Parts: sequence; structure tokens; C-alpha cells
Amino acid sequence: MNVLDKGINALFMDPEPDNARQFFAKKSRAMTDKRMNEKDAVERFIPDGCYLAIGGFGANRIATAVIHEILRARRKNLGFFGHTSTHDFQLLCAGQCIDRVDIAYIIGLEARGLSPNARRVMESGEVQVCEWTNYALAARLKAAAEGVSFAIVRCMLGTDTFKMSAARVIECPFTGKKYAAVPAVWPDVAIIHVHHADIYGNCQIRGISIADLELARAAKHVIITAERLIDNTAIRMRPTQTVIPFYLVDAVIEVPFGSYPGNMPYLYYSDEDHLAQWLTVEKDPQEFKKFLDHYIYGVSSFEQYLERCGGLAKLKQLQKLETLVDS
Amino acid sequence: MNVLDKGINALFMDPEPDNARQFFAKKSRAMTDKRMNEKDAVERFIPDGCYLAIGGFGANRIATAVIHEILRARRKNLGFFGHTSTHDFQLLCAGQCIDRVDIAYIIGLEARGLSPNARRVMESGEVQVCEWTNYALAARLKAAAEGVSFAIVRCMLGTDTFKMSAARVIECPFTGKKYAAVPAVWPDVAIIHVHHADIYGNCQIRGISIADLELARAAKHVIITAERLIDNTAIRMRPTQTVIPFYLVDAVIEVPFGSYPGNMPYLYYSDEDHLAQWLTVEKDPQEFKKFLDHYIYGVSSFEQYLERCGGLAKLKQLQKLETLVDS
Amino acid sequence: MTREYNKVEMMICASSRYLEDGKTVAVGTGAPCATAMLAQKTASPNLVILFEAGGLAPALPQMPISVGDSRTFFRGIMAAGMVEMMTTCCRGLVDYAFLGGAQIDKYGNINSTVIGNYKKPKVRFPGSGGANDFASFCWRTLIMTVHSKSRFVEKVDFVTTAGFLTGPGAREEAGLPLGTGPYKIITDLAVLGFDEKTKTMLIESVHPGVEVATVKQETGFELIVPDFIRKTPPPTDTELRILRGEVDPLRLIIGRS
Amino acid sequence: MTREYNKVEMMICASSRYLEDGKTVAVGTGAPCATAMLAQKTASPNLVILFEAGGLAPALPQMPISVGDSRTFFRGIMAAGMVEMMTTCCRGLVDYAFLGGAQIDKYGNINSTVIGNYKKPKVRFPGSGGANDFASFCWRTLIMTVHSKSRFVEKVDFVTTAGFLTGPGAREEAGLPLGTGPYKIITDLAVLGFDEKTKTMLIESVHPGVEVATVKQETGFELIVPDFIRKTPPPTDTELRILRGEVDPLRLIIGRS
Repeated sequence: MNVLDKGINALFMDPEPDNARQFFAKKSRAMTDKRMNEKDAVERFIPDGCYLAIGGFGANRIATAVIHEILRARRKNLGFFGHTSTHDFQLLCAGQCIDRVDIAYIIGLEARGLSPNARRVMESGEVQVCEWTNYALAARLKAAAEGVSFAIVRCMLGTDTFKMSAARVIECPFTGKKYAAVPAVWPDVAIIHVHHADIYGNCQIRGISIADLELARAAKHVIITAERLIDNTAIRMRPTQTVIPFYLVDAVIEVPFGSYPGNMPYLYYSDEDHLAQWLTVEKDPQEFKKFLDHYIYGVSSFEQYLERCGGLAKLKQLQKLETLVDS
Repeated sequence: MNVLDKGINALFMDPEPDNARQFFAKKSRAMTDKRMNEKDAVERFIPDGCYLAIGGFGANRIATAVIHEILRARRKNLGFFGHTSTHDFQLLCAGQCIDRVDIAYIIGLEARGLSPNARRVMESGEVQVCEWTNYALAARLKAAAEGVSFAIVRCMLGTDTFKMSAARVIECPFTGKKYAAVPAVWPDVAIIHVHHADIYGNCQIRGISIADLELARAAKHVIITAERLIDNTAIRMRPTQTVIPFYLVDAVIEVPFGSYPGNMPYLYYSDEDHLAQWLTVEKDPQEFKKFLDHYIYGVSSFEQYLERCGGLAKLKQLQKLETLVDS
Repeated sequence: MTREYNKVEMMICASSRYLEDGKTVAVGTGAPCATAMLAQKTASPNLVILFEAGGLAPALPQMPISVGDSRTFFRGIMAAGMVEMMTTCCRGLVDYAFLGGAQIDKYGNINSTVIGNYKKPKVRFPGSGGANDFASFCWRTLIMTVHSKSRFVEKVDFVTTAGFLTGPGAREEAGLPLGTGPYKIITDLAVLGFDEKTKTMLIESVHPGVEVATVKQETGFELIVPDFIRKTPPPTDTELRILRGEVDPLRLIIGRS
Repeated sequence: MTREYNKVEMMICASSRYLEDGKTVAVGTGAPCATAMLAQKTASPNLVILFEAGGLAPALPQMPISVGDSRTFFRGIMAAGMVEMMTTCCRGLVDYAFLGGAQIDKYGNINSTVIGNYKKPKVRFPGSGGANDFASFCWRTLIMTVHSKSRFVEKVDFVTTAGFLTGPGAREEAGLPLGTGPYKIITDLAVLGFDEKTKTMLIESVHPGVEVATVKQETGFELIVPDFIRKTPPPTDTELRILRGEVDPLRLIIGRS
């Protein structure tokens, strides 16, 4: 294969599909009860040094409970898949959990501004980086989900984003057209928050799916947090709505309000006050440490975190702010 | 690009994405009322010689009404995208409408047996052929839907199916792994039967989608037949269920029982008697001609065809045979 | 008691025992589908069945006539599409492909495209459909076919679907996923496997009442005949009762014998 | 009557006029989204807005805070995913990309990655997100940014997103889709376009009260100054009323001026 140009950064993960197949050959297809708590899920599926991806879109439909548990378990040297990662990335930076990151969008919280601490971490040089775009990263997951070692995209070409990536320029064997070939990525583990799941891991998502369907298929292990567990019969009555089938899933955790302080479509809007507080408190390392102790390290469960954030009164208020509700 | 091996058959369609983009640049994105009848749709979007693809899976969720109209309009020299085409292919052979076909599965009607007439046509040498597999054809649509000129697959390799295709073997720029590169195909027109559509062409499908989502995105023109038209408000209340957005669609036709004699999930099962009759009558050219005159050429509408097939009584019976119904 | 059963019933029952509980299988139309249903209703209730058109793990109420009809996702886990199903296979998540075929050679290559010359065929068949895909992607391919010299040939007229191609290393060299290939051929006479070294067909077991000589005679190429050849256990009462009563009460498949 | 308006209001109103009715636009967070909302509520009710996370053509009830929040598909036509949105752009179905940026050069290349050396950056920004994708795929890229010498630079520190790269033919040579590229840059001082031949930036119109000399002075590279430079029409009463009353009543965007 003629490679016309290549990005100079190092690839964090093996793009060899036959190695991934070897893993999936052994993964159980049994439809067993996969319920467990966040602690056990992190203990079993997120060891130090593994490569992690988080579903949703920054502060929308994110699996906050498991991320908090990663911090409490003091995980270190994680690799991270950073496609529009906002509050999730901010959390992992707060916990000093990561040492390498594939970047499309980090540090920022979109219209809310930039995270001072995440920025500090990324400017420190402590974290190894590789640049991509949101679509390039989605395409890398898609390639893995399709069981092949690369995908071709028409973005990145001609830019420094390409130069600082690990992509390669190839030509179409039919048209001679140039493409950026992006390598498949099979994350070691993905955490995805969904609306409904049964105890086996069959999942339904309402609204946009972002890159989560590709992610669930690419990841070697999948941890699901769900707003609500539903019966398998309910899944089987609406098979068109199943977007993640059970055999991809390793752990199922019921976490109502699990995307808090992020938005969960049809259920509750993001807590902008809490997210703004993060951006303020991060400016002062002393204050920030206290803040993290109070909200994350000093609590033993996600429920307790929700209590400290304002409990039911706050959650009811966020439900009211969600304009997207059922007809 | 090093091409290690290539299939010897000719490509029927141009895989150049920038040519397809030129077409799509000019395609209207206006949300206008696209209702018309089968006659007008065939007149406007299916000229002699164009390359046609049909949604569904052979005798499941097919757009029979438009196919009949193609026969009545005496369309000739059509190219055809033959991925598990059963009754639809049989119809086009009956009408002598096609002169070239990309093949994955033709002639057969699955467990029902083979079509004597379609077989005669394909053994006659009148039709130019190119071999593929079902996934290879789906991947060709997917590449087009993604706006690129090829996709890579791990099927076809090493076989005569590859030799008699227009695929090419290339190597992965990261792993050296071999792949069959399959060229994108942008059909001139696709006909897809769905459960619900609004007048603008926003569509919902219940149950399996086969390769129709890729097809709707790949085709330059899309004709939708729908069991039922629904209001745009209903689409907007359930945007998660929209699988084909309006800007892909050129024509919307409401055709209740539109997949008859095929199966329509949740609504009616296939008419096995009628399909068996086809296989019998095809053996005798004389009888076959009479049969076609009676059921297709001699009727002026799909309703009239349904009447001749047994009308409401027959349709009620097929509704009863459908085990998959709403809870 | 002597049980009465026909050849198709024998093939289906023998095949179904290879579909272990908790495994995944991609099936084609007809007998393979009936076999998977039988397996589910006997030893393998948690066998996950995939259909190429998008149906996943249905509670099959009746035999589908098409691998894309509504029965293939009746109370299923998921109703998806072809790309979903095929990529699931390509990712290495599907243990078995279960296919039929018109012609087969000693390397397990299957022809379902043409008999005779490709350009001027004596008989044109449907083509690959999803067979080539399944046999390329799934870990082990099971093939059910009637045993005769015209089907078991030295060289198939057209390799629609890859077996071991030209022998050891050929699949890998072609680029097919590592560690895949044909596993068992279940005919109305015998169960055939493959020799680890030569990748050519051998007799594993002969069905009740069948002589090894007959199997050799009905095969158009040299079969490996090991010293020890098992007898295929006949269909059990339970298997036959379920096959006839629940899987194929209309005898659409088993009536073809 | 003299209308009062601030710089952000001027930029948004001027930009919104480029978003024609019946066209498609892919928008980023913040001001671009507010602009598309304003266009919809004024001259372009049938403007189709796409969000990279999957939202399509919503009846935006309020400004989204995130391009992935639930407002982006409130009463939308479709709630899909990122691949769907990006491939729709790549297929050539999306007319406009509408972006912001930290630095821009005369060829319209955008930097949103780092200021300073890449390995030891003075400032690290979020990176491309979907900006590089949109600007690669969509037919015309609109960019809204504040006008200053530190932003309009001879050479951006990092080309995050492709403009015309190094000049005529460079996009095509790199493999980007033919016929695409930056279209207009809307700043708080002027609207800038590109010279057909050199693919470098020129002044198209200056905003009310702005001197051409000021635009040149605030630009860190040589701008093409045509003989005839139009005046950008100021925001109309209707535009301002809708922008302030319906699009951004909380002044999240327009309050930043």
C-alpha cells in the first residue's frame, strides 16, 4: 500500500482486526444478569493503564456515576478517547487519571467556556496527545465496529490536525482520490449512559445517539448505566428500538439522574450552576481540592453526590428546565 | 495505490464522489409536498436505461406498486442492484426491463424455490452481470452514503465471486492486512416501501431496515411508497424514529398493502399462494403472458391488482397470518 | 423400538447438536434455520440466532419463509439491518455460519452461482447472497447438503463461498479472517470434517445404516477415511417430536426428503 | 432614529443574511447557532440546521448550550448520530458550515488548537471538534470572529481547519472535496471575502462607522482592498427585536460584547 503522507504522532491502540477478533471470540454471548454496582464495574473492567471511552457528548447523556468511581478508585495512566469530551474530561483531569489522549475536543465546555484545570493539565506536557477531529474519531470507532483496521475520510487533509495525528494519506484504488485513512480503535472499555436497559444489557436510547452505537460495538468491554431498568419482555416488544444488544455489554447499573450534572433528553436539563461552579473553583487549587473532596472523594455513592448538589428539589427544577418532554 | 488483484467484470456506475457531490449540490433541500402517483413518479424519475435499486428484502417490505408501474411503462435497459432480490427481480425479468445487474442474490425466492423465467433470462446471456455478496453490496451503498468512493470488506476474498466482480484487493496502510475494496454505488433511483411517511418524505420503518437506510442516502433520487401518510407533527414528536429525512426524498406515494404479495412486518404476511402461482405459471410462456396481462398489464392501478388477487378478503387473511403484531 | 425418520430429519438432528448453548449462529434460509430452531428447543435454549437482513434472537413462532420476513424478529432482541448483522460477524462475535450449497469440493469451497461455464452457464443459481459473507466472517462454517457425486466434486465450477480454498494457508493468504473456515459438512449419509494438516475433507461419522463405502462412492473426490469412524447417533424421540411438532409442523423442510 | 446595537449583534445580523431560505447549514456552538436561529425567524424559515451530535432541523425553543443538548432536536425532523450528520455533509448535501475560531490567516485557515509551539504550547484550546469536518465537507464555510491583529495573522500557529491552505489548488491537491472552501468571514468591523484568483482575503464591506483603514490596521496580513467597498447594512429593527426577544433573551451571546 502506498502511503502518501503520514501523521507524526504515535498510535495508542493496536488496529489489528484479527487481534480484536481473538478477544471477541472469547467474550461470552450468554444472556445473564449483569447487574452490579459502580465499584465492582470499575474494579473489574477499568484497571490502571487501560484505554477508556465515554459515551454521550461532553455534558449530555454521560455516565457520571462511573466516572466519579474512577476518581475515587484513584485510577492512573488511563488512555482516553476525547471526542467532544467536556465535563467528563474535566472530571478525569481533576482526578489526574489520564496520561494519553486522542483529541478532537477537550478542555472546553462549549458555550460555557474552558476548564482552567483541564487546560493546566494539557499545557503541562504530562499527557501524551494525538490530534483528530470528531468525525475522524467516530470513523475510527466505526471501523472497529465493522471489524476492519481502518476507515477512509475526507476531513483532516492538508492541515496540522492531520500532521499531529496518526492518520495516513492513501489513494482510492478506483478513482485515485486521496483520503485520510484513520486506524480502527477498539477501546478497552466504554461507559455509556442510556435511558432503558434490561438486566442483560439490551439498551434503548431516546434522541440523538452521537457516536455511542459505534462505541458500544468497538469497545472490548461495555459498562452501561441506565436511568431505568426495564423487563426483557419490554425489549422484545420493541426490537426496532434496541440499539445496543446484550452480548456487547459486561455490566448494567441502574442510576437514575445518572447524567447529572449533564443533560438527559426527555428527562432533565443540565445543571448550569453546578457546571459554572466547577469553572470558577478550578482557578484556585486550594478551593478546587476542597470542592472535589466535598462532591466526589468525600461521598460514597452517586445518590449522596446528588444530595450534596441539592437533592430532589434541584432535580425537580432540572426536570422543569427540560423542554423536550413526552407528548 | 497498489492494487494486488482485481475482479474482471465491468463497473456499471461511476464511483467518483465529487461527481455525486455535484449532483447533491443541486438537489433541493426544500420541505415541499412531494405527493404524486406511481405513474408520475416513474415518468419523472425512472427513465429507460437508468440504474435502479429496490428497498426491502426480496419479498419483504417491497414497493410493488412502483415496480408494476415500471412494467406498464415498458421501461427498458435498466441497470439493477440485485441484493437479495426475489419477487422484485422476478417482476423486472417478467417485464424484460433490465440489461445489466450487480448480483448478490437473484433468480431465487429463498425457501420457495427458483423463478423459471428469471433463470431463463439470466441463462440467455442478454443481461450483463457483475458478482458481489449481500454485504459487499450493502458496503457499496454505505460508501456512497458516506460520500467516499470505496469501502473495505473482508468477504469475497479468494473466491470466484471476487474474480467475477469489479472489486480490487488492497492492503491496510497500518497493518498490511488485505481487503477487498468495493466501489461506492450511487443508484440513479431507489424505490423504498415504508410504514409511515409525511408528505415531505420523512419516513419511519418498523422492524428490520435491511440496507434501506444506506440505500436512501446513496440514491440520487428516492421514491417512497408508504402504508400510511402521517402528519409532520407526528414525525417531530418522535424524531428518534425518523430513518429517512425529507431532503433525500423526491416522491411520496401512499400505498396501503403496498408490499403485497410480500410481507409487511406488523401488518400482513406474504401471500404464498400468489407467489407459488408465479413459480408455476412461469414454466409455460403462453400461460405466463396471460397471467401478466391479467395481473399487471391489464390493470390500471395497484388497488385493481389487489382486487384481482382476492381483494379485502384475501388481505384480511394475510393480516391474520402476520404473527408479529402490536402489543 | 425402531424409530422411523427420513434423510432430512437425520441431517437436521445431527446438525443441531453442533449448535451449542450460549453460542451465536448466522443462518440461511430453510433447513439451517429449522436446525437452529431445533437446537434452541432441545439442548441450546440460549443459542442466539442472527439473520442477515437484521433479525436478532427472535422467539421464532414458526419457520421463516425468508431470512428477512417478520418472523425473524418476532419478539426478537433487536430488529436492525444487514450492515449491523454482517459487521457483528466480521468483528468475531459469531461462532457459527450455517449454510447450504449446490456443489462442494474437498476443501469445503461452495458453489451456489453457476453450473457449467460462467459466461454461458448450464444452470444459473442465485449467487452468494450472504453465504460468502457468513463463511468469510464467522468462526466455524457448518454446511448441510445432500450427498451425491454431482454435488461433492473434485473442483467446483465456481467458488462462490470460500472453504479452505486451495489448502493450508490459502484463506490467510487471501486475507480472510484468521482461524476461520469450514467445520462440519452434514449430509444425508455422514458427517464430514477436515484434516488439520491438509485441510481436506474426512469422514467423521456415518449415519445409522450407512456404509463407509457408500459415502466414498457418492463423493467425487478422494475422502480421507480415518481408521476409526464413529456412527452418527440417530435422531432421538425428543428431537423428532419437537422437529415435527414444533419446528416444521407443515413439513415444509422435512417433507422434501 | 439611530438604532443602538453592539458588535456581537452587528456580527450576528450581518451573518444571518448569508443563510438563505431552503438551504442547509451545519452550525457550531454559540454565536453561529444564534445566527442560524435569527435567519430562521427572519428571511429563511426553511433553513435546515444540522448539529454534529445528531440533531436535525429542530424547532429550537431556546439557544442550545451544547450542540449535543436536547434542544438541538426539540421537535426536530430527526435525532440521529454524528456519523449520520457528518456523512450528510460529506455527500454534498450541506450548503454552509458556520464556525468560530481563535486565529485565522489570509487563506482562511483556522486555528483552534494551540497558541505557540505545539509541543510546548502557550495556550491549549479544545482542538477541532467538528470544525475541521464541517469546513472540509460543506460547500461554503462562514466564519464569525472578532477582528484583531492577534487573531488575523500572517501564519496561524496551527492549521486546525482547512481554509484555502497555501493558495489556489491546494485544497484539491490535499484531497478535500472539490468546490469547497471558506466563503465569508464576518467580524465586528467588516465582512471579508476571498479573491477568486489568489484565494486570499479581501474586504467586501465595512460595518457602519468603520473605516477601511481600521480594518487594515487590525489585520496582521496584507488584505486585498478593492476599489469599491460596500457598507454593511446595519441590523434592522426587526432583526434586533427578534435577536433580543426570541433568540437570546438571556443575552448569553449578545451580552458578551
